[in-house]
Amino acid sequence: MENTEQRPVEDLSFKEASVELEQIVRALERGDLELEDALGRYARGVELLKSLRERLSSAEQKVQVLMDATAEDVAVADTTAAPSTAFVNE
Amino acid sequence: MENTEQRPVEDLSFKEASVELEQIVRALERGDLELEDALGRYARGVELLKSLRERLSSAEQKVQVLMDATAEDVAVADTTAAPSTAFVNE
Amino acid sequence: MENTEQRPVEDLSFKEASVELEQIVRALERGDLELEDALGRYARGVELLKSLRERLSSAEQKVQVLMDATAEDVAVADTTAAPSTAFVNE
Amino acid sequence: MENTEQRPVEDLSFKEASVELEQIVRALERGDLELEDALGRYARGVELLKSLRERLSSAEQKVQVLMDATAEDVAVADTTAAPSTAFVNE
Amino acid sequence: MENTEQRPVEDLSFKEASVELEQIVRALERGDLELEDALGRYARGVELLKSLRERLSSAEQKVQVLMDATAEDVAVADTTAAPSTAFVNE
Amino acid sequence: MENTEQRPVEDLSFKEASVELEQIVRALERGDLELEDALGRYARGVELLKSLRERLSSAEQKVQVLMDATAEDVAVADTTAAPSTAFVNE
Amino acid sequence: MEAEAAPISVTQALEDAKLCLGTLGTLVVSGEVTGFRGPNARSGHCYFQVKDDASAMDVIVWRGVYAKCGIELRDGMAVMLSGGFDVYTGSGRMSFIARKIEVSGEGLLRQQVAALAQKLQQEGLMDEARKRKVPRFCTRVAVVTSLSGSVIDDVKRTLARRNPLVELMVVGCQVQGPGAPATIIRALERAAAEVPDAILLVRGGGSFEDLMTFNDEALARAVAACPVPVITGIGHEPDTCICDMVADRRSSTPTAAAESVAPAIDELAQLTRERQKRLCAAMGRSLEGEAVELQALGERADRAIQSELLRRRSSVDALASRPCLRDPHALIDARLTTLELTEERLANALPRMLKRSSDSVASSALRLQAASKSMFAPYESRIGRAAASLEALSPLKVLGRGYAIARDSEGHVLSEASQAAPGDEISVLLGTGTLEAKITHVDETPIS
Repeated sequence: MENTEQRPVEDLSFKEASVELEQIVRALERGDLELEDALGRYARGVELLKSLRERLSSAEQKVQVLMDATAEDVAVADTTAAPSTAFVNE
Repeated sequence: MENTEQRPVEDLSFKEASVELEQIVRALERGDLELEDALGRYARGVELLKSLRERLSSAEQKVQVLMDATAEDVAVADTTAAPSTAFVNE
Repeated sequence: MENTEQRPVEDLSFKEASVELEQIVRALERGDLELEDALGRYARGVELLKSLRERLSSAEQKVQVLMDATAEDVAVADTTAAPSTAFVNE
Repeated sequence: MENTEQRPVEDLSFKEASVELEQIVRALERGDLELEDALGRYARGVELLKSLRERLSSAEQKVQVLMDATAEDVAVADTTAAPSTAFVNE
Repeated sequence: MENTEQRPVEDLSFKEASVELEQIVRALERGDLELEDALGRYARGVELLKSLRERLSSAEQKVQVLMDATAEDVAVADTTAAPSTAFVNE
Repeated sequence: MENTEQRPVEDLSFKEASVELEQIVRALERGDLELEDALGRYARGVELLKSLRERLSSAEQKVQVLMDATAEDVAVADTTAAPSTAFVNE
Repeated sequence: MEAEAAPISVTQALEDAKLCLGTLGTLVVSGEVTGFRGPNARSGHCYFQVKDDASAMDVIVWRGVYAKCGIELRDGMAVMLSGGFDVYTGSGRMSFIARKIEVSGEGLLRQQVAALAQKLQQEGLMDEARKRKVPRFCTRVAVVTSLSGSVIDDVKRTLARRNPLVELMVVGCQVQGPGAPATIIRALERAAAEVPDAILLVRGGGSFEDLMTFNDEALARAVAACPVPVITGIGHEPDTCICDMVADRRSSTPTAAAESVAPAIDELAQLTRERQKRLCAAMGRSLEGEAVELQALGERADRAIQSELLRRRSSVDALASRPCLRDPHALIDARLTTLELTEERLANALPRMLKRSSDSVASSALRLQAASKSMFAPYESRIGRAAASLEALSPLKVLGRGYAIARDSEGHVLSEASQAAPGDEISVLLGTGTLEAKITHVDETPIS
């Protein structure tokens, strides 16, 4: 267990977290860890997973908000530009 | 995400905005971005898109106004130049 | 768009205006302009076109007037030339 | 249009006016003039043409008078057939 | 038109006037004159014609008896010349 | 018997404890130990075994707790992200 | 004496006659010409007869002689022929061969005139080339003639009628008599001094002798030398005198001479009218030509300006019809289409990425879960194995079979009796339970 380099999960990027999680999973799957290490990693893995999930969820919400906003824009644009809807709707 | 060089959308020309949007889309399509970066870019992309749409819509209106004016001119020209319609209509 | 060198349309000769319009059309047809530039040029083009048409119409009317006057002259000359005894007494 | 050297039409001799008219016609036929120039020249040409026609018309009247006189003479001579006293008695 | 050598018509003999008229007619008939020259010559021709016609219509014979040194003839001449004294005195 | 190096069982890692137990078993299997030594090792072995079993059991409980927490997370995520389940569930 | 001469041949006889005629020498014979038919067309010799009231004879004039004599023979002419007889042996015909011919009487006068004429002709005075051209229209004309008589009046009347424009100057002179040539010569000089267009030298008809004045050599030379063209009108046809021959023009009568100096006035009037017509026609043509040219120029100008306008209009229309001007929406539409495609790509890109991430997280979660289940297995099996071995190898196991372990008070296992002394307290570990005991006896003797 390389505790020395463990950074707080919230400091990791999504990708870093993903990568670390993958490494943890593989290490666990290999099954050659010290029990304490395995436990620690597992706990870290759970933490990472949780963080990743939260981030994803939050990202999805953001995207949804942006997409909804875009859709609204288009709708607004459609009504104001009434005479020339021909290509707006294309 | 190169935040340092991000200029306000309204300062960009239509082409610059288009080019940036295209770059964002391609980066997103490559799928190798950090989630956070991707989100940031996506938001930027949405902003750019909105700006571009507004500009196009505004351009459309301007063009329509000019075209209407031109059509009127022609109409006016036709009636006043009655005696020599031969070449006016050509 | 080279705004700096744009002269008022009424200051241009017919040929200059034609040439500029031709350049605008070519630039627009190349399609690599900034939207803002394209719009500006289109507006300029519409203005030039309008001016050119007005000038042509005006020119045509002038020419027609001159031609009509010439035709009248000839007609008048024909009728007045009938009796010419004045000279006999010389 | 070389306005500077334009002399009043009435100051031109018939030949000068003819030559100028011919030059105008050739310039117009070459078709490389500015519209404004072409119009100006055409107007000048019409003016020249009118002047030339008037001069011709006036000259024709003079000739016509003499021709009429000739016709009368001949008629008189024919009736008084006698040698050549006709002139003597006049 | 060689104005410099134009003599007043009344100074010309009938024959000179006749000859000049013929020259004028021939020049005009050649048809290679400038209109103004032609008109000038024509005017001169008209003047000559007028003079010739006047002379033709009012012609009276002039007779002059030249005295010879031989005195004996003189006496004879005086008596025999009676019928034509009218002219002699002119 | 290297009593000198005997560390308290609770200071040993799971692996160290395992290894020591392993060694004790082998030493006992050789059967050349003094009874007293054999007895001592055996006692140590029993102690180690107990510790190992306790640790394993404790670890399993911990993991179970973590696993349960993870499952809960997923459940929670599912309900809040309802509108965009499409990809989350994939 | 010779009653009977010997016969001779005809040839001989004619030879003899010829000789005899030759002895007659030159004869001068006077007579009247008859049967003259002019010189022979082929030979140029003349064959005719001369006769008097009673006789006639054949005459031959050789060509050369006739040419030299300067006389035009004709029937009835009185002539003097010098020559002699000759016989033509071919026919025996006798002819008079004239070697010289002279005219006698008036004929003599005529001959003298003819000789003068010939002389003057030889001098070239009658050459056409020398003669001056008389203007067709002489406006000033001097008349040299007698002031008495009707001739001058005829001339005046003729010109007054024909062309009163002709100015007449009259110079009187004598036209007959011995002094006449001199007065005429003076009159000619006087007239020439006025420098008229022509001089009319005229006289009425008269006898040959009357007209002899005009055959005077001095006068003829004066006429020829006159600086002004001289027109003669002397006598009536067919009289011809020397003056007529040397004059620049000869008219048969004074009236004809007068008429010849100027065209009739109605001819002039006609000419003038014609010139007037020609003048008008030429000027008219000239004007018409100019008018046609002007018309053409005007039409060219009209055509040129119209085609110019048309050209420009069509070029402007062509520009106006270019799609980018006609349909500027296209400018925007193209961009809009691109933008919408981009938008779609943008909308799709992030969810795809999120899905990938989400998939990967989910898979990690599954694997982690799986790991959580399997991760303890190796530990459990290891512990299990160790536990089993330990159990089997427990040194306490022999105690069950009756073995016991004795320890001193300090817990040390006693393996030799000597290690304990009586009185020491020891504990004895049995298969089940422990015995606390006190040494009562120490037997150090080995069992075996």
